[in-house]
Amino acid sequence: MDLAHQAVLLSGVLFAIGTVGALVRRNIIVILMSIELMLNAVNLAFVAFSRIWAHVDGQIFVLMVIVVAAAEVAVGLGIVIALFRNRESINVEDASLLKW
Amino acid sequence: MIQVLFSLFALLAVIGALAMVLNVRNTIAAALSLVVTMISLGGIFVLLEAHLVAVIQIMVYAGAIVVVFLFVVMLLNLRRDVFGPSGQRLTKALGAVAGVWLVYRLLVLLEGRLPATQPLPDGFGGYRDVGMALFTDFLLPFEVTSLLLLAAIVGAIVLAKRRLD
Amino acid sequence: MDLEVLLKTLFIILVVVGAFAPVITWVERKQSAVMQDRIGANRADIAGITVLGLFHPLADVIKLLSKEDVVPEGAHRGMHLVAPLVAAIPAIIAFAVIPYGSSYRFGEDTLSLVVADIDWGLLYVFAIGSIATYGTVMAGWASNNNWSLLGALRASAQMISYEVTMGLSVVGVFMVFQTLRLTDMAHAQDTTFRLLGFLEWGGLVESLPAWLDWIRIPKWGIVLQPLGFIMFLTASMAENKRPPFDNPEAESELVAGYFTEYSGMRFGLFYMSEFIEVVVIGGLVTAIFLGGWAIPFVSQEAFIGGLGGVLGEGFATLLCMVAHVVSFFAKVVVMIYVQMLLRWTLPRFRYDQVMDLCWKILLPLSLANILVTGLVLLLVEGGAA
Amino acid sequence: MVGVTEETALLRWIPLLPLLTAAVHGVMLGVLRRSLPREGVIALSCGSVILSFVLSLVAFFRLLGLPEGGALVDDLYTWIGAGHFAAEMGLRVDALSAVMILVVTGVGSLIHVYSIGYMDEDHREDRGFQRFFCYLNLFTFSMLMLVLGENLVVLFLGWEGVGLCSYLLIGFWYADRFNAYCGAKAFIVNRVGDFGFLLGIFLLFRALLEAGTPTLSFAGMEAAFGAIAEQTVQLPAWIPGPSEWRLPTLIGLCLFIGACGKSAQIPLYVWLPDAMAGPTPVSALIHAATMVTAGVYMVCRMDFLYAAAPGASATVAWIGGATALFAATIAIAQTDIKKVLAYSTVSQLGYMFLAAGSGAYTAAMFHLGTHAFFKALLFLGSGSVILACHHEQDIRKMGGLKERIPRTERLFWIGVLAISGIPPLAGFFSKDQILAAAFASHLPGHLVLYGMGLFTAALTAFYMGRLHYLTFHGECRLDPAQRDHVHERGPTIRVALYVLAFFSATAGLFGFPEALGVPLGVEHPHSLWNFLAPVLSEERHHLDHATEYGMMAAAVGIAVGGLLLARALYREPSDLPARIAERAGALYRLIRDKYYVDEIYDAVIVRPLVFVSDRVLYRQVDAGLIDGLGVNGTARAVRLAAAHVLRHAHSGLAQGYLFFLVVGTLVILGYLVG
Repeated sequence: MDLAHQAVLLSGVLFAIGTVGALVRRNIIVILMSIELMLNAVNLAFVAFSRIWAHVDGQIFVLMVIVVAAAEVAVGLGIVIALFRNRESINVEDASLLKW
Repeated sequence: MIQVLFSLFALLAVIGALAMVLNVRNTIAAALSLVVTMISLGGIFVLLEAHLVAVIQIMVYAGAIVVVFLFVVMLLNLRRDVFGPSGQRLTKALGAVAGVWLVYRLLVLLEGRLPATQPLPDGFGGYRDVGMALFTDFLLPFEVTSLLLLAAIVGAIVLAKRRLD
Repeated sequence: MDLEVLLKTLFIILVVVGAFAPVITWVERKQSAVMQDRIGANRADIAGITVLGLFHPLADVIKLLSKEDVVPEGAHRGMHLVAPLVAAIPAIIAFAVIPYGSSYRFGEDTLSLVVADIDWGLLYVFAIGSIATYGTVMAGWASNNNWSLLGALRASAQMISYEVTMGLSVVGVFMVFQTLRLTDMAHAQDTTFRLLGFLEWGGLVESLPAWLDWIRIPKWGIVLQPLGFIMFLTASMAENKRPPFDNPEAESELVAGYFTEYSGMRFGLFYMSEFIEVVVIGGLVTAIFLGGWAIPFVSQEAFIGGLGGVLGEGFATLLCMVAHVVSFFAKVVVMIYVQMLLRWTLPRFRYDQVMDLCWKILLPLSLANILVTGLVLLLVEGGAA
Repeated sequence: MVGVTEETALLRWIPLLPLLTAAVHGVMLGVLRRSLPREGVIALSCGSVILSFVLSLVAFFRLLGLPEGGALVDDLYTWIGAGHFAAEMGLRVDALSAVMILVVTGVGSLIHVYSIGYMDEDHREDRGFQRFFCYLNLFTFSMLMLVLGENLVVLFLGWEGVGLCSYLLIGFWYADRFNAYCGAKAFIVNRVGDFGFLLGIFLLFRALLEAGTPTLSFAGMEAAFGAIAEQTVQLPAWIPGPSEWRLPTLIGLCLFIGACGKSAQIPLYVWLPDAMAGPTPVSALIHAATMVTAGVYMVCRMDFLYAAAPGASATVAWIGGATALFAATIAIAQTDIKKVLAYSTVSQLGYMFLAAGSGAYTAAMFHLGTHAFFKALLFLGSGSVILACHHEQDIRKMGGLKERIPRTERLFWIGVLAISGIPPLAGFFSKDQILAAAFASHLPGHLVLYGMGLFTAALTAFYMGRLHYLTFHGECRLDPAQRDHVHERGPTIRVALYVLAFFSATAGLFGFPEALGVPLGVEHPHSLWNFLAPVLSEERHHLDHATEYGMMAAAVGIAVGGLLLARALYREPSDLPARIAERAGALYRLIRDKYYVDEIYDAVIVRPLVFVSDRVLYRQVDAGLIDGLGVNGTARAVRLAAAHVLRHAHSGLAQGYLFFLVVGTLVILGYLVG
């Protein structure tokens, strides 16, 4: 079973781990990190398929995903800071109020 | 040789990911284990002939994104991650089940359905190759993502700034 | 093959870690003494012999090794222990891609004096540099201490910021040399070009008189990208968190910043890694901007071709190799000296000044540099570059 | 409409220029909320209209250059395309529309110029000046589209456009509720007509579609019309009247309903007198010269249809004749200077329909043209009078203005003579030909029609004379305060008057009748006829010259008689008219109050309608059913559902949502994997 195929499976595993993390952890920062993990899994899948098809487009998509991830982190952490400023907490369940 | 390296990196990646998710005491440690995952993924990318992407992966994810995470954790001075996983047993259990099931389905799905790997053109995945594609076929997405970044920067500033005046 | 790599690696480690770093510590002291009109380090002696205090590095090593290695109360032990390694290792392995000599043919097989000659060498350096951040961050966080934490905060912010400008400031060089492979860069710089060629290109004169062709200058990065050179040097020094950019360890504010809680050899590792990075920076700048191993006005072919007739091919090549290595390290020494000079000349910036310098001056400048370079390349179409 | 056609991009600019300026004004007023300086407005609006007049002239001469029956066409793009139906956005200039665009842009630009002076006070009040010219340009555009359209749909576009503009302009001084009301009235009455018009179009298209030639372009229709000329349609039983109809008749009638609306014929004329609430230039341009003649134009345009539908033609003629007489009688007793002119317009339009109905399309077009000139002249004259008297419109309060505004008086008098049909002024020729046509036509009771026409001519002369004498002669009845300030207004006003007066005097020569021309040694003197003949499917009546002379003599004599009578009654102030009114008693009151038509409509149609729509449609159906049950009911249902069910899903816990997300993903994935 060649490398790329293993990579696809690995990406599946990582994605699942990220999903579980995002589902069960309450620390917003960790949740964000789990989402990053999921994105990374996706990147891995992209790269693996680009290897399988010997086509570079997949890697372009990885770059796009990375950009999106960077943006997401910037905004997400901005929100975290704002939240912490108001709630003194980064527990996602303290942010369950739908209005301020 | 390559197979060995791959297995090693894969192992590291999974371990790092698990450590990140399961570490309920120390956010910094979680972030650092995420870094492990990132770097080993970078290694895997190299093994998959995606050199540029590998470097970018390490530079951006390991070098910037996770550092920002650490930065925020330190800024908020969260000594200890005082709360464990979600108190809602249901969510937790379902989440775990969902994850396992997802993996299982994926394995079933992929098992023997992936096409054979094509032979590579030389220079594949190098910065020339990728750059050429990025700035010709994908120019518009590229520009659009730049806009996205700009928006994100502004948003982050607006959110994190104490007073807007 | 593997043996060759091993030897090269050993050579580098010996030269950099074994020779340069200790000497630099000595140089630093000596130079500060000179600049501050003191006598400086001259006490360490073996049987009364003090060779300008050259024994001090030795003394330091012994002292550091023999000191107790303290892990403070409430610290995160594992991280605290690992941090110095994380800081030091990238600094060393960054050297893997820096060529300290050209590639030489001895009969059948060729020897190229670089550990890992990878296509994306410069990117590799940046990647490694970005990882180096973690050492400081871990250290600052792990040692349960507010000064350390603040130091780590500053360090992480500063390093991330300067990462960006450092990368952008060399893009111009990529564009000029059309490569990211450091060996290719060095080769590309192993020539000269006519100083007044632009007249011809500009159509000001039909063709230059032959005697003017002799007015040539080496085609080095510093000549083609002067602004890039300055910015890269600045950014990399800031990356290295050494004065005048040493806010993360500002003695007057944060005791010793992120390694306040360190002692013994772990402190030594931080200390070492800084000096190693000084060397790395020197090597990088040399390879990118100062023609690497190239000897001005005497290209490799000229050298071997010239001496080959007299001494025989093989010996000439050997000689050439030695000369190249020497010229490389000579340039590195110069760059190290320049850094020292700056380090002892300039006062420490305020933290906000550091950030302003990065985001408000260097970043726009580097972008402008890229733009101008691109325009010139379009105009000249590789004529002058 | 057979003959060579020449493709030219020139035409599109004729309507486009006014549209563009209108758009500029619209943007300025609606978006930027600031108005151009007065000079800018003038330059833009008048400039554009005058320019398109020049372009029309160019088009006209290029048309003359073409062989007989030729046409200029300009196909822009397919405006509507649906199944078999396709409406080209196409313009076409043949002889007929050439006459129209000349009238529209010519008179139009004159009135634009006139308005500069007339609307002078408005340019400081809420950007009224620019607003006025915006509407005016928009109207010019719509009118041009109406006459240039190469198919019924484009014509209908213009048709609606002019209706809208007339509404806007009647209610221009909307601050006064009455004006706004009048505008609304005009609009609604027109809607009634338009409904019939649309029905006509639909019927026509359906028939043509069944005939296998789905088109609405005039050329195409005329070509294909023969196929459906003999068809009959079966009306559903619940419609009163015979259920078996000849198709052309039915279509003709439907279209004519629309014409009645636009051109103020019985029974839909009621809006036109009220339309006088608008500024006088508007009354001159829209409600005398151009828009109200759209119906006539349309009938002439569809001549092939009416030629094939004698029943419809007869209706047209009779309604025209009846309207002419009816309106003339009302005009006798009106005291508002503009009302008199309004009713006279209605009756003149009646003349045109009388001509068109009796198959004399040329005569109709001819009268349309001449009427445009002298009626515009009269309106603008009255406008200058009104200005002079500071917006006093009641002729009983005027009088003796001759000394104070002599120029206006003289020009106005020309208009009066022209409309009364005193040779050699324009009105004489056109009216004479209409009467001749009515006399010679084969319609049932055409002699009666002729008589009505003749009598109307007498009435026309009489009330116009009455109007003139009451206004300008006798001693001044204005209150002393105003009396001294009466004076002529600026040059822009006078210029327009002079030009119009000139044409009112001379336009008749375009239609110089054979009977007079041949003796003078002119072969085919009737230039308009020669021009239009190839376009219009009109068979020429041939009366021997003797009868024609006789009729002319009768017409002139009766006109002079009317004028003299008016002179006798109203030149010098006397109580004679009052006594006559006394004697006439009920009859007088009847015509003074316009036969109570408005009141009757109000009682029979308006009130029941209002009642039903308010009590039933609004309160029950709309408020109760649609709003109550439909809108609020839905909202309430959703709210209940949300409050009791969805609330639990909306926990605010991000991870809860994420959980649903994942579950959804898994479901889809499971489905895909199978």
